[in-house]
Amino acid sequence: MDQYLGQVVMAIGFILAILGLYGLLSQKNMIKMILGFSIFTTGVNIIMVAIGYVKGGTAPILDAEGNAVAKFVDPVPQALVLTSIVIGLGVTAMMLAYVMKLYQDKKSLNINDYKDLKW
Amino acid sequence: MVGPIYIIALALGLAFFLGFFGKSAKTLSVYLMLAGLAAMTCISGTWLSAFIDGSVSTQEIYTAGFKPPYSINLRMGLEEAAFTFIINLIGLLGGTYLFQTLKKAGNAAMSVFIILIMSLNVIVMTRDLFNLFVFVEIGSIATAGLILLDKESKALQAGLKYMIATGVISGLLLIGIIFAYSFVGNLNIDAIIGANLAGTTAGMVAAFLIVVVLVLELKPFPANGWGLDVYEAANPGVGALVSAAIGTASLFVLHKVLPMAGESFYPYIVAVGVITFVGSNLVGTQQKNANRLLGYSSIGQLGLVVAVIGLEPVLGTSFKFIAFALIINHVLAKAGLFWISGIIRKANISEWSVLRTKPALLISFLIFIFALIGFPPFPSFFGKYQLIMNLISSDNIGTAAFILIGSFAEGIYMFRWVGDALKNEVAEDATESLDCGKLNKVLPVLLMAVAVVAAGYLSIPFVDGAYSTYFIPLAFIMFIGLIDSFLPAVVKNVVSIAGMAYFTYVMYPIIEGDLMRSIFFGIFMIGGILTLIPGFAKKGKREGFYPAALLMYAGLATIITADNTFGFFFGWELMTAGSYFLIIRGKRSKAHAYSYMLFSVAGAYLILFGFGFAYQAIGSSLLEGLGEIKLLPTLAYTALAIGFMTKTASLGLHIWLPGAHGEAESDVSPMVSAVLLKAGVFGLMLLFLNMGDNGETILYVLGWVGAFTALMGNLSATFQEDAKRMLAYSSIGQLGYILFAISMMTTLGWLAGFTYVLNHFMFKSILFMVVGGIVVATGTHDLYRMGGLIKKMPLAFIAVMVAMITMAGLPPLSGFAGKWLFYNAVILKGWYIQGVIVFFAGTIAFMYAYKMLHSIFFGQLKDNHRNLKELSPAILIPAYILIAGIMYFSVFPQDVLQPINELLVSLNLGDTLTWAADGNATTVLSNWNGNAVMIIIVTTFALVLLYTMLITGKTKKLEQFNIAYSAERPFRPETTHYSHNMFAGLNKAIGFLVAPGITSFWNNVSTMVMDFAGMVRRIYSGNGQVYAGQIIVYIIVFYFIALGK
Amino acid sequence: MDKKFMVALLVAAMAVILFPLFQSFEGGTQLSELGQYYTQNGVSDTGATNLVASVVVTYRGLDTLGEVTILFLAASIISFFLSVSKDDRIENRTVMSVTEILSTASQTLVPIIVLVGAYILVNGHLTPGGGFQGGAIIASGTLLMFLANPNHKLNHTIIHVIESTSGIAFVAIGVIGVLMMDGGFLSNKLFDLGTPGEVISAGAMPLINIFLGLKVGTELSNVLGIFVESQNEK
Amino acid sequence: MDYSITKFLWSLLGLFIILNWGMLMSSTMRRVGARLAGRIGVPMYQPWIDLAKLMALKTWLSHGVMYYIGPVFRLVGGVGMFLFMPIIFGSEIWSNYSFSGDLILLLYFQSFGMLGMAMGASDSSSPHASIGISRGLAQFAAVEVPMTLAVIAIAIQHQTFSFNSIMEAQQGGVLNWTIFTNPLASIAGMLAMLGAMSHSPFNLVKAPNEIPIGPPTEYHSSFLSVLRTNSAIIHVVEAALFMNLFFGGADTWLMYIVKTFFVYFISVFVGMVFPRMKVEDSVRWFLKWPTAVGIIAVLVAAYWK
Amino acid sequence: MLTVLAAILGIAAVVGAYYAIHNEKLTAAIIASGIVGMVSSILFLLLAAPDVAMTEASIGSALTTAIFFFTLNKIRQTNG
Repeated sequence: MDQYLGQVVMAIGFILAILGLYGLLSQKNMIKMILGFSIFTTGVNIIMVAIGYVKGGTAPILDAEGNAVAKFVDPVPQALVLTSIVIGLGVTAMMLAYVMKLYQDKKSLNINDYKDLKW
Repeated sequence: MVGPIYIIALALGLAFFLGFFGKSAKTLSVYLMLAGLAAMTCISGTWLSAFIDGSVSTQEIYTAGFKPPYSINLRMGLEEAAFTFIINLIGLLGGTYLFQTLKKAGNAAMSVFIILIMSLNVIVMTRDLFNLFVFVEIGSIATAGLILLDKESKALQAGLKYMIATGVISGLLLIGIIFAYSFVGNLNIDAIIGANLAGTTAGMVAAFLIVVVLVLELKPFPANGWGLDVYEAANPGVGALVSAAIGTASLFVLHKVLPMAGESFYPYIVAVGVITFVGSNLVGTQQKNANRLLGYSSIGQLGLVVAVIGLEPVLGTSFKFIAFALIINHVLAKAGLFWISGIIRKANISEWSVLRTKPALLISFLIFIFALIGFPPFPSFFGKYQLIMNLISSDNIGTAAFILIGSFAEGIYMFRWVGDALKNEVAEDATESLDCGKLNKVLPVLLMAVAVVAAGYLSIPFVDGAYSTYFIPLAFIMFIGLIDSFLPAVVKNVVSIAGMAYFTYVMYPIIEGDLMRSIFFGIFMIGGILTLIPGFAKKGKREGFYPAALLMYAGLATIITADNTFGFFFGWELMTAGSYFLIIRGKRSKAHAYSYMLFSVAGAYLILFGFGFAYQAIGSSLLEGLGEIKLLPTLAYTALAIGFMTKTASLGLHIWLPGAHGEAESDVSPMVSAVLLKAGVFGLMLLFLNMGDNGETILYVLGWVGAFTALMGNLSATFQEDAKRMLAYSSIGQLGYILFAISMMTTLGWLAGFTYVLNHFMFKSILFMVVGGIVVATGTHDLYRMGGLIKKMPLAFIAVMVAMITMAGLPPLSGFAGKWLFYNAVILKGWYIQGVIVFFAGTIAFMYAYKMLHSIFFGQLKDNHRNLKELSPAILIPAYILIAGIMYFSVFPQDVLQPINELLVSLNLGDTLTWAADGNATTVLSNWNGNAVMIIIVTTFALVLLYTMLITGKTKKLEQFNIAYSAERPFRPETTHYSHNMFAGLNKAIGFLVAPGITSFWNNVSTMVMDFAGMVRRIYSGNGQVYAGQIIVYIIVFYFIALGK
Repeated sequence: MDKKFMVALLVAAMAVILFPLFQSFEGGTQLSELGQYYTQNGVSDTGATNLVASVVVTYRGLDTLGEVTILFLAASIISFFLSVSKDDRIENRTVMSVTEILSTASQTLVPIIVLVGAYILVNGHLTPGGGFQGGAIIASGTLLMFLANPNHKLNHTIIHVIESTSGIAFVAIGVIGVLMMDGGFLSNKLFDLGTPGEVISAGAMPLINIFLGLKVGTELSNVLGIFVESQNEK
Repeated sequence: MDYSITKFLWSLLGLFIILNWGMLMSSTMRRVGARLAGRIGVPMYQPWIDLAKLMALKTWLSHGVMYYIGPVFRLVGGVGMFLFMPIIFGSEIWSNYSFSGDLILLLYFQSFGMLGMAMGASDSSSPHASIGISRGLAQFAAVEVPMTLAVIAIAIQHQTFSFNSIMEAQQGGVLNWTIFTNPLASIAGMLAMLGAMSHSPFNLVKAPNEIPIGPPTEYHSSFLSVLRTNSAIIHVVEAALFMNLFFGGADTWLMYIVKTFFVYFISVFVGMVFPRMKVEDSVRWFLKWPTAVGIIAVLVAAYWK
Repeated sequence: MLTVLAAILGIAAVVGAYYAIHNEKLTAAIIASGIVGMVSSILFLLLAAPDVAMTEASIGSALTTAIFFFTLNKIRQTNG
């Protein structure tokens, strides 16, 4: 019955990623851009976990006696996602810090006002 | 040896340890950091030396105690050792350079710095895809952090743009990696490469995503606005790191991961690389901000290496050398330039003339610029030569052409920069902002300069045809360079002449048998020594003159003695560099030297392009290859011909010559004009000999070009008012003669060509030397301001008269030999109309020759020239030596021409000239006995002189104004010296021919290129969001082109 | 309006590119070769029942080390960058009054959260969780504390000390691993693996987890602290 | 290659004859010019008297070394042209020193005299001299073009530059003179001859009634005598050159006298009829018609035969 | 059954994301992105990935939203 779980979640992941990308590229407000970016990262994380999902698999934790019970989900993508979530946090925190300092400088959140470096 | 894993442990341990220190003990923590970096450099250094002397093989380093696919492994091979060593070295030197900034920024910045360097090491060594992603992420966050070292608003904006761009890229990389994992089953790079990921369409998309992200990390054109802002806003020390260390690491990563996308993907990477190289260099030509210009240049250089990586299957065995030579050259030169920019802190490149106050910095600046463009003796010269050779021999002619166009575009802004540095005036307050007092800032720069030259020397064994003997003259020049700023010019002159003489003595045996080469060798070397002698007349130190002059002559000698295309090209580039530094010394010669350099570099690249075909023909770089070119011979020969013709200033390629020779210093002009132009002639002769029958049309066209050049050169000389420009135009005319003669490819034609080469060398050096001396003495270039100098400088008059008679080709002197051979050659060859044009040019030559003689020596002596004395012996002695040469050639033409005739017959150009014992030369058409003509004329002259003296008796000299001047007495000499616009009649009649059509043509071309570059530059609108959009567009376009869905 | 349309077009094109990837995925029927290996002998190799934790901490230990460095980087960059110098910092800014419920609840909740975090930390190798999750929960504890009492001054020196010691310890474990057996960087065979399921088992994994948790916890709270302190700049 | 005294003496004798014949022709020309203008003109022996007077006058005035040597150069130019061209076709004694060179040597030797005059005049530092020189050189350059074209056309036709073979090709009857065998080249040549002789339409350079007479303004007495001797010789030698090229050369002295007289008078008659031209007009004229004819001549000679 | 639940949660996440991007008021947008984070952590749970769910919940939604609010507050304060 959870025949299509993996594919549905994957689809959601892709949609979120696309939406995040759209938000990043279309919004003028810098905070909105970073929001888009964090949604994009969340989408990517969903895709990564969905890849590892095995139909009817359970969490890769063995029970107390340490013997395998049923089909397991693939642990590797989960390990990778852990790292990518924390990276996402690090990058978002850095971007927000930039935005705070930039705001102090020019009192505007609009990305088009920060065009000192061109050509 | 210490395991490479300790690099990671050491760096991280140190970074976390620095966390302890908080706000206190900043100096200690910086020293600690530098110690850590030094340790890392030693580790990779020991591994590198172990690999070089072969005492160890490639090592796999496992982590977590398990075999690779199940855990992450690092690899330490020769390449990894070399790359980590470069990165750590740059890190160490970068750290010392940023000592003060890091100290002020606190130990947080220090740990960020050392983590950045560590992450680059791991990027190079790791064999696991996800691990690569993590450390690439560390690298980008650390860079974003280091950008903020200066904390002003521009850095913030650059940082945000950088974060947004890298964020988007790493998100896509993650998708690529996870899908690659799901198709292949594990994350090890070697396993994924083995598993033919690109088989299925989805697999191809995953591989595409991974590779395109790694390409985007290298900031490809046009999606690299964000990269450029980093270079502009960041502290130059950080810029050096980004361009040298991070660039190198990402290049290695691309090389490591590229096989994943399969063999069919390589051409697209080549396309990306070439577009970036040409695009960013072209746009760079508009750039005025120094750091941003360095950004453009480093992105261009990285693009070139990306193209080389894409060409791996084509380049075969020499791929490793080419890639490494280009990278090492980029790293050393670019880091050096960034550091210099950090030291002098001038945003606009036109203010870089402050470098002249610091000779050491100036020299390293010049070394870096010439290394970047690919001049000998730097590694990029070897790399670019080998690259073009391999490219053309594997039929990638288009790519080779684009790469050369890109390097030419780079030359455009680099030479403007050098011109600004050498010639702009230095503002008084400019030197305060310099902080080159601190050793830790200047030392890395000097180290880089030495390293670049050493790397050049080390790359000799890798290129077919490169011998270490080419470096001997350079060592001597460096020695002269060292003593340059201490000794007076006289001592240096003696040392250089002695050096030249010894060098001639050493090099002569190499070309003993070959008459053609020994003639040119004689011209270059003896000419060199003679043109150096006038240097004794100059006082003061003349810094920079002697190294440049010797560099030029070394280049000329190497051209002659080289037996392969590499040696020839090596010499050619040395000569160009040497002559550039000589020409730019003139007071108003900045623009002229710039146009000279652009033409020479374009010509040099055309020659290199042509040599590629020779290499393709016989698989090695021997000069004989020129003969056997089978692939597109006309294209190859035309490229070579145009390349050489930039040096002989034929019509269309001549606009640099008048300014370059006219404005050069008084003793530089003879060197550059009489001696240097012969290099182009030697090249053309070499080419024509090897062209064989498929050169027919080219020779015919060159015949016409030669004829028109002769006409235009002489005509424009006639209407010149500036003495040295007139001589320069006359050189164009004379070389038009030579080109016309040798393109006839008959014995008589070549004999005429040789006669002209010898004559031109002799009379042009006399003229330039003497007229140069006069120009210095009278202080003006304008002919009509001189006059009546025969009374003050009789010896100079005689020298100029003899030279003028030879130039005009009047019978007793050797000039007539050339004319006579011309007549016969033209009639025998059948080029009648061109022949007539050349003869008309001959009579015009007589006219401007006379105009010069008349305006300078005859007419009224001006008041301010009354106190002039005879020219200094330093000018007259070489002039009279040359006059002796002319006299010998005129009286005994047979001694000179007969051996050449035999040589030409042996080169099977036809046997149409016979020499009788008594010196009578007869062809099927006519005869001429130079010896007899001289005797008859001399005796007649003596008799008639005797007769005139008999009937006139003793005479006394009249004063200046005692002339019958339409019955009134002239008061001021200026009003009666009629020399301005002397041939007004002729000018009215055919002056229209000489309208500067060609100069305006070249101006239009350059403005068109500049406008195009300006228009393309608009894409960098400065908006971070647009940059991210550009990245997405780049991926989409690349996808649809590469995978053609 | 055309800018939004252009961006939509771009994003649609990206979707077209990524679609084959999505199409190729049929919901995963069986484990990949790597996953197979880990599930079969994950326990025997590392002695930990939580396979994800074993992959994170031992098999791909270098990733985690990289991960920690990223957090350390982010924290130190933000601290160096947002730090407010002494003179222009207002001691305690006027703040909207904190509701009664929040302040009393936080007094009881914060210790419990930290306790839960500690628990997850300690048996990270048995039950789901581990270094990251424990640290994150501790950090959310500090977050709650900041919300409850915004003018609370974080003692940065302690934070730095804990952070650095745990970092150095982490690296030290790695180096000891290499000294013990070559290729053993961050391997957990330093101590005997013990019986799976026990708290003291799986070699050095619990130790690594603890250091990891401490480091992540302190770093995240440090980041939060900086964000809070930067509020009271003039 | 014999430098024997006999050859030298014969050449000297030839020179003496040419000199007298030159002066005779110039006096006849002046009488014809006078007759046209309704005057009787000077007595036939007038040139001899002038020459004797000038030679006798001693002068101590000189503007400098080159001023002194200028006329020497000029005379050497005239004499040299005489020496390098055979007078009588076929005779060994009257072939002067023509063994040492041929038509090319002669073409270029013309400018030797020109250079000498120019240098001498310049050194006299009088502005009129300079104006004269620049006019002279410009015109000479323009004349040179059709002359070279004619010479090349003949060289192609006869495949030689040496005088003897050109003359030899024209022997045997009037019809194979170059005038008839190669009419276009001859026309170009004769038009160039008008310029070379610098008679009336193109005599702006040394025109008698311009402000002081061009280059030789500052010359006087003995220097002028040297120049006068030269101008006498040069006229005959130029005429002889065109005779050899186009009118079949002379195999006896009588033929030589008649033909040179005839060639000389062509330019005189043309001179009498046409007014004097400005330098830029003459340059334009020379580079228009004669050059066009010359080019056609060369093309015809090269590709048609 | 799980798939249906996942689908509902998915739609909620997508709507939340769309709302987060297109909403004018920043606070609402940030809260929406917090919700997206929360929903994604539940999805992870459905995919039998407890560790990831925990991390996502604590870091992905809680801390990220906190930082966003701190920045927003700072901006409002400097502006005010």
